[in-house]
Order: sequence, then structure tokens, then C-alpha cells
Amino acid sequence: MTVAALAEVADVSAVEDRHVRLAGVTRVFGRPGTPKSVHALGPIDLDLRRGEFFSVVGPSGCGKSTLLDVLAGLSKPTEGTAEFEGRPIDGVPAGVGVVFQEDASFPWLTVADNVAFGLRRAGVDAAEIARRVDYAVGFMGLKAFAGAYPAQLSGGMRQRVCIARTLVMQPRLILLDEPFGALDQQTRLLMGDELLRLWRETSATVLLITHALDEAAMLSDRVGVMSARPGVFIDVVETGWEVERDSRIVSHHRFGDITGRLWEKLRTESLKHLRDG
Amino acid sequence: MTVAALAEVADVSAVEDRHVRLAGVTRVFGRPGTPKSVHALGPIDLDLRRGEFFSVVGPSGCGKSTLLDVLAGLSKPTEGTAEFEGRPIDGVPAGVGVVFQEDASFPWLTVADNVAFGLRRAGVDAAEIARRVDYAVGFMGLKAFAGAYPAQLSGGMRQRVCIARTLVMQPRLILLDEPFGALDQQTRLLMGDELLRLWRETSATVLLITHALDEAAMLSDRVGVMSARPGVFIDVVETGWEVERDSRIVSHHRFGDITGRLWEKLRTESLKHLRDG
Amino acid sequence: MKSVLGPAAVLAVLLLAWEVLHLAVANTGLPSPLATLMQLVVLLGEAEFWAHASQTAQAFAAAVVLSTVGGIALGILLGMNRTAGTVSEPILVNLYSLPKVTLYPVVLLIFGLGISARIAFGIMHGMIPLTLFTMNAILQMKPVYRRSAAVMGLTPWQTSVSVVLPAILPEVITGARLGVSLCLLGVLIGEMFASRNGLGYMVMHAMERGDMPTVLAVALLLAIVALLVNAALLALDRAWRH
Amino acid sequence: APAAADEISVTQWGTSMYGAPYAVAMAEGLFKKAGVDITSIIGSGGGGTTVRNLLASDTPYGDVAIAAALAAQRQGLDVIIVNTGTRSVAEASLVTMPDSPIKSLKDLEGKKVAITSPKGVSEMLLLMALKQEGVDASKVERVASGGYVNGLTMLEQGAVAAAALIEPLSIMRASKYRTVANYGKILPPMTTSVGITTRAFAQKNPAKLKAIIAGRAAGVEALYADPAKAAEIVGKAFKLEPAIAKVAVDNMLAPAMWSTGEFNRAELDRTVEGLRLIGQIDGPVDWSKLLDPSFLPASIKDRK
Amino acid sequence: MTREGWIRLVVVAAAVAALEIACRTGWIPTTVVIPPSAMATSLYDILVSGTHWGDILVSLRSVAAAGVLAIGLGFLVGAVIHALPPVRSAAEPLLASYYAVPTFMFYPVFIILFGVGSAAIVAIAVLLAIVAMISATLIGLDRIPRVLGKTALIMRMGPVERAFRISLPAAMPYLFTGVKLAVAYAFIGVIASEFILSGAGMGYAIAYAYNNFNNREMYGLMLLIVVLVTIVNTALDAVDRRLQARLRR
Ligand SMILES: Nc1ncnc2c1ncn2[C@@H]1O[C@H](COP(=O)(O)OP(=O)(O)OP(=O)(O)O)[C@@H](O)[C@H]1O
Ligand SMILES: Nc1ncnc2c1ncn2[C@@H]1O[C@H](COP(=O)(O)OP(=O)(O)OP(=O)(O)O)[C@@H](O)[C@H]1O
Ligand SMILES: [Mg+2]
Ligand SMILES: [Mg+2]
Repeated sequence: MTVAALAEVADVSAVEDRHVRLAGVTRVFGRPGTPKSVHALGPIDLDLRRGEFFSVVGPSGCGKSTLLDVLAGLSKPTEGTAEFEGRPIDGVPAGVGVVFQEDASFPWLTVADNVAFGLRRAGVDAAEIARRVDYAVGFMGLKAFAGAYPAQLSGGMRQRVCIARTLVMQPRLILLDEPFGALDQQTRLLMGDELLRLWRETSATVLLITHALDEAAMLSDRVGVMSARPGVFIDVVETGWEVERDSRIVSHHRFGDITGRLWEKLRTESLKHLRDG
Repeated sequence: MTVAALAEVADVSAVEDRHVRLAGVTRVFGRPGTPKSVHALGPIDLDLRRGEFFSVVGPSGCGKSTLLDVLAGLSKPTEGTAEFEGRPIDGVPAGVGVVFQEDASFPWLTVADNVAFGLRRAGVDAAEIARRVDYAVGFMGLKAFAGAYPAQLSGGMRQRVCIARTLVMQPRLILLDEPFGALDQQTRLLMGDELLRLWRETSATVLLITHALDEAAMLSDRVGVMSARPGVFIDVVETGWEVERDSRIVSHHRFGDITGRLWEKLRTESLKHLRDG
Repeated sequence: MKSVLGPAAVLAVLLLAWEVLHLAVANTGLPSPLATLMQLVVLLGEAEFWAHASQTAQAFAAAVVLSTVGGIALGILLGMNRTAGTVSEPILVNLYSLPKVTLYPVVLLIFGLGISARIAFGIMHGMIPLTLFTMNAILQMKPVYRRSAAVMGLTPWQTSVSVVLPAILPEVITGARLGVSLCLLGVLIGEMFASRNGLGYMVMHAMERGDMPTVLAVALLLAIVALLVNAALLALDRAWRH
Repeated sequence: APAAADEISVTQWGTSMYGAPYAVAMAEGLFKKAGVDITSIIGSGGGGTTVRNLLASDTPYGDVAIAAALAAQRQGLDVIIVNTGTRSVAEASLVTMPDSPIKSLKDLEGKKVAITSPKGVSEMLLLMALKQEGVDASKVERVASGGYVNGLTMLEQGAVAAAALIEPLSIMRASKYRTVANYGKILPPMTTSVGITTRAFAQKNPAKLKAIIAGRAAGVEALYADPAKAAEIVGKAFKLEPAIAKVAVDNMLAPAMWSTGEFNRAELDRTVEGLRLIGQIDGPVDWSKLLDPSFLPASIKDRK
Repeated sequence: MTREGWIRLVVVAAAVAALEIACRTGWIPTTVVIPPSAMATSLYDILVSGTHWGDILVSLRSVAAAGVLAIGLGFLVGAVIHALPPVRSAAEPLLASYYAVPTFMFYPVFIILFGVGSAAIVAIAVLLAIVAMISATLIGLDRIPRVLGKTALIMRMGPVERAFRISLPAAMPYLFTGVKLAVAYAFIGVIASEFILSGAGMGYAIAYAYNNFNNREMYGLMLLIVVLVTIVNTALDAVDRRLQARLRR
């Protein structure tokens, strides 16, 4: 681990730089205590530094999406507190953008209209919309498809439309729930490159949920490893990468170390899950 | 690379040990030469040693499934020759088992009946069927689900049913087309462990198509890297692993080297594909 | 149990609405549910009613058997060949949405007035949906099933019997459900328009005489029978969808 | 060996008194006596359907509405008329609500009247009666209801001022409505139904045809001879209450509804006049090609 | 046009030609079926002479009224049932069995309720068509991906904006399938009621022509109905196909 990286780690605790804070957050579905209730998550303590790239890995069903829902204000924690920019999260906060695991592009709108959708609602003026949409569409490599409908695109391209639609609203916190789940590994790594580029340009805070260890290892400043349900963080791994990085670091020797450590932690947890069916 | 691994490489050329041979195989869809024809594959030259574990990686649409179809006798090469155990492949050869990318379990049969399906058609006697099905179902960790229908199982379990259904026919050549494509990476690596166990027990020749580089790197004796369509092998990487291995080798330092090399080769090819949409 | 209670509650609401309607329009001739039920009991005791019912039942049974066999056979034939399927689908859909009753005179001219005309007409209604469902089931069957059969070394016959048929069975049953309903509709319309017996004729005859209790009693009975047949097929459907 | 039983067609079987002689002849064994075994009747809604019915059946003889017989002939079907069936319109009437201001046909001017279907018998009779009474038919709006009962529903809902009705329906509901016009009383006798067959059948089976006609004629005579017994038979065959059947039969005795079969040119021509009124016929009718009296029993052939 | 389209045209043309020949050579007697060319000229005469325009308009008006009512009411009922899961689970088995009930037999009831004439016929047609629309609405609302609902929340939409900007367009392809079926059933319901029960409309005109042995006119009218249904079907199908193309593959 580089000294620079260690220095950054120290920064997280600095209060002025704390962007997101979860303290003792748990989420139980159903009435707590009843036999049918499901303790999905927590307790979770997590601080995200402004501008940090944080990834969450964990076995299937451990509560990753539940965690994201809490951060997005879509779901209230059963216990504990969630804060964004110093204010408790109550309803969907302004300044948060979400890309869901499933394809959420609107099939009845063209790519350009999809991307412009939020801006039009916000009443941004036409010239500004055109400028921002153009930029986002170009950035996501969709220029040639601006007039196409989602059905004419591949799954990966549709996910890029959703990212562009989120990005164009200039969120300060971007939550991504397995956005590349539908893609094969190679394409996923390439999409990771674009995500890194995006992150550097906007300097937003990013929380990425993924099941791909290499993706987490390559993209993140820190990777949180969750236990099987109810998910709690059993490890948080510092990667220590430079800000300037891309998928070529997979041949870096430390990449193997990080992946190995993540895998070691997860193996037992995943085995638990697999045996349950 | 170990000396043992090098020695094995030399063996491949020995005629008596050659299990599969492809020489100059190409596959063109549509009438060759016409504007609508698609040159999907080749020319491919490939020899598989008896008992070898060979993986194929390559960008989406490069012709991997087409290659498998040729080996399974489901598709005739447009040019070149394909041989299995010294005889030209014409129709589906006996002794070949295939696990397809899509879930091919029959939803109208229970797990046990699915596994017994091929044996019943082949007229094997009931006691023998029961014995073999029992073994295969147990081996794949499906004992508790023998009476369940596929709809009651997760995607990964259904793929295991298909593997059991193939395995029970005791094929000498097993062809697997992205069998774990639907699973998340952690589960996939665990399934890889079971595949290795199976391969060691049956000493069959295995050809595995995958898009996951870590899977290929961890499971195989050799990994063939294909170019974008029309797919030809642009590299064949020797892994040099021991026969006794499992998913823990992902933290082995050579694992990162292999993955890195595969990724380096594929990056350019995948980029080509990505830009095409 | 719960699956019976719900529909039963809906039926009770419908009966209540009927009773309210009966009270609302008072003496203009809409009998109450009770009066209808009593008339039904009377009818069930009459030999003539059973003669009519057996006529309808015969035509219906023949139409169901023939349209089921024919529909599945034609559906398989068209489904096996993609071109034939694509070519014929819009034609079949168009035939399906045609008010076939207008073609009944042609049927009468060809088959005469016997039971065969009604059977033919029932088939005209019931066969097309079954053909469409079967055809589409085969066209949309996962190709991997057939490929699996091939790598397991199955003969074409073995493939059809032990793979294709079970794979499309749920859709075939759904199609059969619609087909059976429409067969009954076709037979009854045939009887209503030109016939001298059968429940459709009986209803038409009662309508001409303004005998509303009989009209509604027969309609009610037919509805009950139809719902029961359908429920049986639905149960079969469920049993096959695992 | 006795031939298999024959089935013949009778229009409105079970609803109209047209079929009464057949019911009597069957019950009394008069067909058997005449040399033919008629066990059941093919009934139908009337009009062209009955003609189609009989053309499609093994014994193509039927008692059908004359309009249908003429239409069939006009469209080139090879049918001949071999006897007459009924010769009165006494069973048809026009009714209104008891409290209605309509007292006579004259009062219908500017009002709506329910008929069953356009160009049908109910319309023809209305037009003939209006003409007879000197009412301007163009001032009476005819509304097609699709059936007698539908017309009554319209009447009750006030959608029309009067509605066509027919026996035995009018007897069953006598108390609910008031009769405006009884067509049997307004209009002179006219042929309403005839017995027809195909020329081919007539040539091949003259004996059977004669037997059917003779059997029916015997039925008519038995009917007039003992109306009470006939009413009982008809009531059973048509599933009518005995009292209603009795009234229905009795009502038809005075106008001598049932003909024994002989042709009466004046009565035939009157019907054609009526059909012209509703536009069913526009050209002349060549009776010589249509009528074939040669199968009538000798005893009534010369009765005119 | 696609290759299949051409083959289809040839198949239909061949069938028509075969019928023409069969009729012309007397293999099928013209008292049973008249040659297609004669049907076409009869149809031409009917349209030019104007004798049946009244009937045609009556029928088309009824079909339009029934279609609009069935679609509108069906959507409303579907939406309400969808919002009330207990009602839905109770009503759904009955909806599945619905076509087995012979709707036409309730005509006398409708006459009592709606009076004689178009209204009762429209009521039968609506009864026949509405279930297709209800089912399509249920399916359509079911198939709105949950993620789109979440997206609406993230975009902080209110319930009304969400209904119009997300739910309705997302369900549209399925709703339109219902529209297509509802129109077809409205056609069937109207024409069939006229045919069996009424005294006006194209259905009645065909029954009347049949009863008067006027085969020429009967086949002319039948051809008219076949042509009308084909045109309506093809038009709806074209829209349908465009909407279906938006669905994710
Ligand atoms: N609305 C709900 N009611 C009850 N249980 C729920 C609900 N939503 C989620 N759960 C349960 O909570 C647990 C966590 O779900 P969640 O979707 O957060 O997992 P995840 O980690 O995102 O899984 P995956 O990796 O498969 O996406 C699961 O066991 C799930 O079954
Ligand atoms: N029957 C066919 N007719 C025409 N083209 C075909 C046919 N089957 C495959 N192709 C084309 O051949 C190429 C190779 O297809 P193939 O399925 O072998 O790719 P693949 O490497 O298995 O892709 P993936 O990784 O997406 O499974 C593709 O471009 C595909 O579109
Ligand atoms: Mg999740
Ligand atoms: Mg493939």
C-alpha cells in the first residue's frame, strides 16, 4: 500500500470531508420479532469520504440492494441513522443519482429523450438541455445511437443510457447496483474504464455494488466485503490505487493480492449461500 | 511455467494421445460469397489431448458457440476437417456430451427424471439407471432435490442438473458452453471447483467456453484466446497448474500473470466488438 | 380452499346484482335468480330438455374432439416449418377475428341442417386458437431442447414424443381451454340460428315465446357447465406448469 | 317392409297454428292410414330457413310461408307448390297498452309501430291493413324489433305506440294488452302457407307425396270435426297449457284457417298483392310454372 | 414486402383462384357458393347502388361504440382490480373462464335493460369484448418493470405524473394488444347479434339474404365483412407491431 493511499484513508475520519454516514443501520422486513420477518441488513456503520469510490461485494441475498435503497431514501432503516451531506435521509434526497441493476431505460423514448427526461422535468432551458445531453451521450459512446430506441440496443448500451440519464443530472452521490451484471466479463472491465473516467471528471462520490471481485478490485479506493444475510461488513479492503487508473491494472501484481484477499473472505460466505440453494 | 507443464505440451502432438483434431475448420452462414453470408469462424487448427482441460475465451459473437456446434456434430464445417477419436465427425458422435449455455433442463421432468432421460432413451436397464442417476445427482449436490422440478431450483442448480444429465452418459469428450454464465462470479468460482472434481474423476477431455477470464485461468490446462469474428486463435496460453487444484489458486501469483496475459490479448478484440455495439 | 372462496364471493355478488336488477325492473319480465333456479329444476325433470341437451352435448363433444385433434395436428404441421408458420399466422389471426357467424349460411349450404353443420361450425370457432397456440408454442420452443435431444442421440420420432410434445403441452392446454369455450359458443350459435333441436334452439324458441325463465335457466346451466369444464382444464393446466 | 320413418318440415312448428293439422294427423295415425310414416316434424324459425331445411332433408316436403316459397322459386331453386296450407291471417294482430289513446289504425298516423323484421309478414299485414282502412302508410313509422316479444318490450317501455303480435303469444298475454286490429277481421282470406317440394322428389316419389298431402288433408278434416280433441293434441305437441291451446284452435275455426290443400287463385293473388306492398315481389307471378295440383287427393282436387 | 409476405399473397391468391375455378367448372354448384369474382361484383353493386349503406353504417356505429366502451371500461375495471389484490385473486379464475359463457343468450335481458335496437347489441358486444381489455390491462400493469417505479421515486415524481409519464407508456404495448382483441370481439359481438337477433345491420342483411335465397347479395355482404375485418386488423396490427418492437427482447 502506498503512503499516499494511507494518507487518504486517514482523511475519511475528517468530519468536513464526510459525505455519507451510516450509523448502526439495520433493516428488517416484516414486523420485527414475528416469525415471518426477515432481518436483511446490518447493523452497518459506514462513512464515505466526498469523492471516494467505494465498492460493496457480498454473497447473493446478503442485503446489498437493501443498503442501496436506504442510501437512496427508498427504504427507511428499521434502526440506526443514515445521513447525506450532514442531513438525515428522509425520502429521496436531492443530489443523489441511482443506476439500478435492472435495465431502467424507458423503452418508449429514444436514447436522447431518455437522457433528457430528467432535465426537461426540471425545466432546464432547451439549449442547456441539448448541450448537456450531447455531452453525456457522447461521453457514454452513444453518439451514433442518439435517435435509436432502447430495444435496438444491446443490454450494455442500455445500461449506459441509464448511466447517462443519471449523470446528466450532475448528482453529488452516485449509487450503482450491479450496473454491468448483464455483461460478459471483458465488456464489464471496459465499461469499468468508462466509469472511472466519469468519476474522475465529475468528482462525485460513487458507491458501486458488484458481484465481480475483479471489478471491485480494479475500480475502487475501498472495497467493503459483506457477510451472508443479515449483511454486515466483515472486511474493508484499501486498494491504494492512483486516481489515474484503468483496466490494465489487472496485470498489476497487487491486483492479484487484492482479488485473492476478497475471495478468501467471500469463499466461506458464498459457500453458506450456495448450500442453502 | 513448470517443467512438468512443458512436458505435457510436447505430448499433445503425439498421435496416439490426440482425442480431437480440427484442421482448417471454417464455418460460413448463408451461401459463401453472397453479401448476406456471415463468416463466423476460422480457419481453426486445434488438437486436444485425451484428458485435457481446454478453455476458449473470446469476445462476444466471435464464433465460440459455432466452434462447439462443429465439435458436437450439430453443424458441419464449411471447409476443413473435424475428427474425434480418429474418425471424421459426421452427425453427433457417440461419446460426446454437451452442456449448453442456456438452461436446457426439461421443466416437465423432475431432477431425477431429467438426469435419467438420456439413459432411458438409450435402453439402459433400470437398476443401472438408478445407480448412475443416484451417483450423478449426489455428485452434483442435488440429492435433496431429486424429486423437485427445475422451476423450484435456482439457475445454478438447474445448470448442475444439465451437467449431471450429461455426465451420467459417461462421455469421453465434454463440451461446455458458458455453463455458469447466469451465475455471479463467486458462485461461478465455486462451481468451477466442482467441475474440476468431475474432470479428475472421469478423466474425460473437457472443452469449456467461457467469458470469465479468471474461470478460464483457474480451471484449464490450456486457454485458447479467440479474435473477434471470424474467430481464429490468436493465442494459446499454457497454465501449468497441477491436476489437483481448486479455486484457491486465484491468490497464486501466477494466476494474476495468466489473467493479465489473457486480458491483454482480449482487450483490443473486445474493444472492437464494443464499438460495433 | 381459498381459491374457491374468492370466485364464490364474486358469484354471490353477481347473483345479488341480478336480484337487485330484477327488483329494479319489476314486472317487465326479468325473472329473479330464485325463479330461474326453480325453472331450471323443472327443466331438469323433463325428458325433452334432456333430448335437447344430449343433441348439444353430442355436437359439442364431436366438435371438441375434432377441433382438438385437428388444431394440434395443424399447429404442429405449421410449427415445424418456420416459413409455413410465418406465412399462415396473419391469415389465421384474421380468420380468428372474423365474425364467423356470417359464414354460417355457407356451412348450412354445404352441410345441410343436421348435426354435422353445427359440428363444423363449432370446429370453425374452436380450432383456430388451438392451431395458433400450438404453432407458436413450437416456433417459440427453446431451440436448446431440440439441440439437447440431438446430442443425446434421439431419433426424430423420439424427439417429437419425448421432448417437443411435453415442452409445448402447457400452451396446448391453454389453447384447448379457449378452443373448448369457443367450440361451445359455435355450436350454440349454430343451434340458435338454424336448427330444430339442441339447447341453442331451445333458448331461441323460448325467446320467441317470451319465456324468460327458460332462457335464463338454460343460459345459467350452460354457464355453469362451461365454467366447470374450464376449471377442470385450468387444473390440468396448473398441474403441467411446474 | 315398412319404409323408414320420414321427417317433413313445417314452418314455425311449435309456435304457430300452421302446424296443427300435422300434429293431429300424427297423433291420430292419419299419415299411416294414407300410406306414409311421419313420426316427427323438422321445425324452424320460419321464412327461408324452413325451405333450406326441407331442401336439405331426405323427404323434401314442407309447409312453408308463401313468401319463402316464392323467393326460393325466384332465386332459381327447383321447387313446386303442391298444396296450400293456411288461408287466413286471423292469428296475427296489432296490440297496444290498455291505457293507450290508440283506438284504431287511423290513430297510428305519426306514431311508431313495432314489426318483427323489415319485409316480413308482420310488416306486410300492417301495410295491407292500413291500405284497406285508407290510412297513409308513409305516416306510420315501422320499427324492426327482431321478434314479437322484443316488440312487446318496446311497447311496454313506450318506444312504440303499437306492436305486432301473433297467437298463441297473444292469447297467453291477452290480459296485458289491448288489440287494435285483428287482421283476420280486417283482411279477406289469403293464402299464407303452402306445401312445397322439389320437382325431382315429386317425379321420383309421387305416391309418397300424395300420401303426405292426403294425410294432412285428413288431419284438417279431423280438426274441424272434433276441435276439442284437436286442441288437446296440439296443446301436448306444442307444450301449451290446455286452456290456451283450446282458445288458439277455437279462434281459427271461424276464419277456417286450415285449407285441405286446394288452390284458390283469388287468395293466392291477394298474398302476392301484399308481398308487392313490402317490395318482396316486383315482377308478375307465373302461377302455371309454380303450382302443381296433380298430387292433391281426387276428392278435393276439384273443390275450388 | 418480406418473402413470407409474398408467399402469403400467393397462397391467398391461389386459394381464391381455386375457388373461382371450382365454381366456374360447376364442381361446386353456384347454389352453394358463387365464384369470388361474382362476390366482388356483387359487393361493387352493393356499394354503388347504396342499398345497404344504412345497414353498414348501423353496424359500424355499433362496432365503434362497443369498441370504445369496451376499451374504456375494460381499462378502468382492469386498473381498479389491479389495485385491489383480493378482488383480483377472486375475479381472475372467472375471467379465465369467461369465453365459455354464451353471452348471446342474455340478449332478452339487455332488451329489457337497454330497449330494442343498437344499445342492446352494443351491450352484448361490450360484454364479449371487455374481458380481453381487462385481462390486457392486468397483464400490462403487471409487466411494468418494478425498476421503473423505483426510477419514478428517484426522480421524485408524484402519483399522477408517475401514472401518465411512466405507467401508461410502459404498459402501452400490452394495453394495445387488448385494444386489438377488443375491437375484434366488438366486431364479432355486433355482427353476430345482428345476425341472430336483430332487424338491422350487416349481420341482419346477410341473414335476410340467406332467408330469401339471395346468394349473390349474401356473398357480396360476406365479402364486405371479410374485407372490413382484414383492413381493420391489418391497421391495428401495424400499430401493434411498432409498439411490440419497443419491448425488450
Ligand atoms: N420487500 C421484502 N420483503 C421481505 N424480504 C425482502 C424484501 N426485499 C428483500 N428481502 C430479503 O432481504 C434479503 C436481502 O435482499 P437484497 O435484495 O438486499 O439482497 P442483495 O444482496 O441485493 O442480493 P443480490 O446480490 O441477489 O442482488 C434477501 O434475503 C431478500 O429475500
Ligand atoms: N444460424 C446463423 N446464421 C447466420 N449467422 C449466424 C448464425 N449463428 C450464428 N451466427 C453469427 O455467427 C457469429 C458467431 O456466433 P456464435 O454464436 O458462435 O458466437 P459466440 O462467440 O458463441 O457469441 P457469444 O459469446 O455471444 O455466445 C455471430 O456473429 C452470429 O451472429
Ligand atoms: Mg441486489
Ligand atoms: Mg455463444
